[in-house]
Amino acid sequence: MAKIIAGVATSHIPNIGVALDTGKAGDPQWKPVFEGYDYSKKWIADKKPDVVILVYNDHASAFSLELIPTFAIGCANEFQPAQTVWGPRPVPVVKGHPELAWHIAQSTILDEFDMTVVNRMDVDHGLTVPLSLMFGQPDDWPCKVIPLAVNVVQFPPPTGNRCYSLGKAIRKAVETFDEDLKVMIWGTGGMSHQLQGARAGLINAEFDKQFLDKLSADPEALARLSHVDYVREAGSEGIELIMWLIMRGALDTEAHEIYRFHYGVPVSNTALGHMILENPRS
Amino acid sequence: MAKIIAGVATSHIPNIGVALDTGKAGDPQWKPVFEGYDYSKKWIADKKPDVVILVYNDHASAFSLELIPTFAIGCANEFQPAQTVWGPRPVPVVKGHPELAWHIAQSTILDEFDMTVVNRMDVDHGLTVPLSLMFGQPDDWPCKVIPLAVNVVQFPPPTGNRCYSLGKAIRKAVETFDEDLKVMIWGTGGMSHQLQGARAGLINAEFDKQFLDKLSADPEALARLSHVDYVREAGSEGIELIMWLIMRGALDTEAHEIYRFHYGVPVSNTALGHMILENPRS
Amino acid sequence: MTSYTEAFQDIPGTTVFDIHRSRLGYHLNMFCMSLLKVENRESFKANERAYLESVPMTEEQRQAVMDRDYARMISLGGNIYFLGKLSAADGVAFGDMVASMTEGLKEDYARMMSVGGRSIEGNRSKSER
Amino acid sequence: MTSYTEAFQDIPGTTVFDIHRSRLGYHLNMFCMSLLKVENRESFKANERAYLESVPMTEEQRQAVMDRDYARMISLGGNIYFLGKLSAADGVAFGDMVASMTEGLKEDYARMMSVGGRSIEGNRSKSER
Ligand SMILES: [Fe+3]
Ligand SMILES: [Fe+3]
Repeated sequence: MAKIIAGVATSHIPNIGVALDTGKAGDPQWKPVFEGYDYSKKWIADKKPDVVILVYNDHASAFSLELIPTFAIGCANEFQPAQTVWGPRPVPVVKGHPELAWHIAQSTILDEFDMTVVNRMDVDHGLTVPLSLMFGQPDDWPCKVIPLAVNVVQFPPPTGNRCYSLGKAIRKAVETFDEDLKVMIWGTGGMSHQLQGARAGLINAEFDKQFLDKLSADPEALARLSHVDYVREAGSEGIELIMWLIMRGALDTEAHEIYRFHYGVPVSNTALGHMILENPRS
Repeated sequence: MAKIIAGVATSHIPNIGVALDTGKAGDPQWKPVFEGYDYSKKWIADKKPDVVILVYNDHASAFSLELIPTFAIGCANEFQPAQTVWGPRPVPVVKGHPELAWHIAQSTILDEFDMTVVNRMDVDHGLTVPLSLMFGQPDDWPCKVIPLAVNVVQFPPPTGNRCYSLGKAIRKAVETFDEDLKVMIWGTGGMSHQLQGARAGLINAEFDKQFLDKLSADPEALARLSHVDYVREAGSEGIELIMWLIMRGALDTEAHEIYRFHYGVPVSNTALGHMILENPRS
Repeated sequence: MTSYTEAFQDIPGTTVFDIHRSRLGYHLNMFCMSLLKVENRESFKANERAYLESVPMTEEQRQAVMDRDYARMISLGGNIYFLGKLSAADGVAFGDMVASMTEGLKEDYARMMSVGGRSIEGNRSKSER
Repeated sequence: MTSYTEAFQDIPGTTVFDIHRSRLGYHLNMFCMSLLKVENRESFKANERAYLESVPMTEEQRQAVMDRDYARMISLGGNIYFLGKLSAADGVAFGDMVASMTEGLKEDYARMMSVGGRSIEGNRSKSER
């Protein structure tokens, strides 16, 4: 049977991708950022997941205002890096796992989640920057990826509680998939940032630290945080943090925090946070 | 405040549209079909709804297999009749009610329904045939329409119970909309039919009658019917009947059945059923 | 434990468009969808084989399309609402395409429908038969 | 009772892209989205006014685009991820576009970010201020 062995939380700041793609990862400004993932790279090379369920949001790349799915699961064989005005990121094509993705779609719909199934979707920095942070610059990504796109651009996004519940439903789906697979789930986006208005540049390190603490030790409390609280404390784009709750919901309540990186200096406009959680006995 | 005054259930058989559009509504084959809606036309001319929330499914018109939303709510100003190989139906453009539609989207998402918001969507016979049956052939449709497209083409569709619950959430949304509006909700599709395989042509009049009875008097029992039961008893395309439960969930449990039309002869390949339910004190 | 998709397999003469069939028939169905555009219909009609070869479907699926064998297309992952665009492109009425998938003659099908359709009795379950 | 969208209005210097703003800014944002295509960027750059007039946005929105007044575009329903396509089309870094919406100078913004960003203290609530 398939099994969720671990969860990863990480910011998906676009400029991290730019720094890597333009050979600036060793620059003094960027070095400490990438070094924060040195442990994680070794850890994941050791864990060798077969599939990563990658929870992220699209930033007006694959979806515009014409159609806004709350939860969209990518069931295709592959996903191309999305076009931007600057061009697509020079990273490998993302290979999907259609059998597991469709199985998750079916299982969660029967569990009364109203998923949108997507068979054609380009993936932007929200999905590819986490892959770069965890895997560096390989010729091919070393595992299959199931994109799970969450609306956090158009308010209202799903509630934190709904995200947490979806995580639980995804876990159930994975555990009923009839093939031995090591599955990870990643929650991406955040941490505190605000990209518009007179309050742009907001960073709330104290909130972020508490968020990391609760993500690890008291996710149920986190699931009750309201949208207004996110926006007030973590900035208008800090709402992305709800996606970490999908990851957390898919893990054991008692999952172990085995690594944390909370970078003190905002990366471009955004606070960077990263955590690895392992299920016991995995 | 806005209020749901009544619900309408009706089949949305495409050939009914063809018969009307090609001037055959008076032919002996079609006359009894349209006569079954004579009462309903008078009733609705009297009730004058401001808005109809029209629950239907797309039949590979606006959505293909590229993207399959479980629930998609149309928030646009207008919706064009969808292109078909034979051309679009010669019916008026469908005018939306963006304020109420967006309000329903927001309210249901906050109530943990994972809606897809659609701002550009063409509407096929699933939506326009019910309008024709209830309103005939006016130059403009006499009310605003909020399309609610439900996936019943790709299995699994939402459960019957989920549809019934969504109806309740829609009712709550309507009742918190800050404008005096008379709102109706229509559930369309069905009744028994199967359009493929050696069993094509299946009609189950007894099941359909019981479905109508329960829709009226015991919707909670109906909401427990499984997908296999629908397919077994009502045919592979009879699954469309789950959409009637969204309508029913949005009404009072004690809503009055004030009209029923269950046509004994299948219309093209499909059993035709129609019911009007009024909320008490509406 | 019977899985969700397996449970439907007890129903005779019925193919449910489930997650497995959707993957199987993806390109066949998307080919049919492409026929909604008049320019695609024209280029398909001008050279069916060439058009079909430009779509990454299986050779079996291509042959079933060439043969207009709708029962076979269903068995190869076709979905009825998508296949309806192919029959419409041929000018064939939807009901006649449906009738072509049943065992009897088209005339028998029409007669059956005019007297109330196919009975559910004996058609509920393979095991019950 | 405070409605869902009203609750955000207590937060200073912040515009939440809610259901009302999405309707207001629909065409402005879809115009920005169109700039993802190189041919659209070229025709926009060749004649900004003509391009903008082909989109059914308000005259105020057109003027804000012409002026590259991002704060104004936000107030007229723009969403930051859509507006980012316009600034990118000008070759402007995303962060500089963001900085242009704040009250201080671009250099002040960079300095603020390099020392930990804008503080939350005093920035939580209009009523608390
Ligand atoms: Fe993001
Ligand atoms: Fe239908």
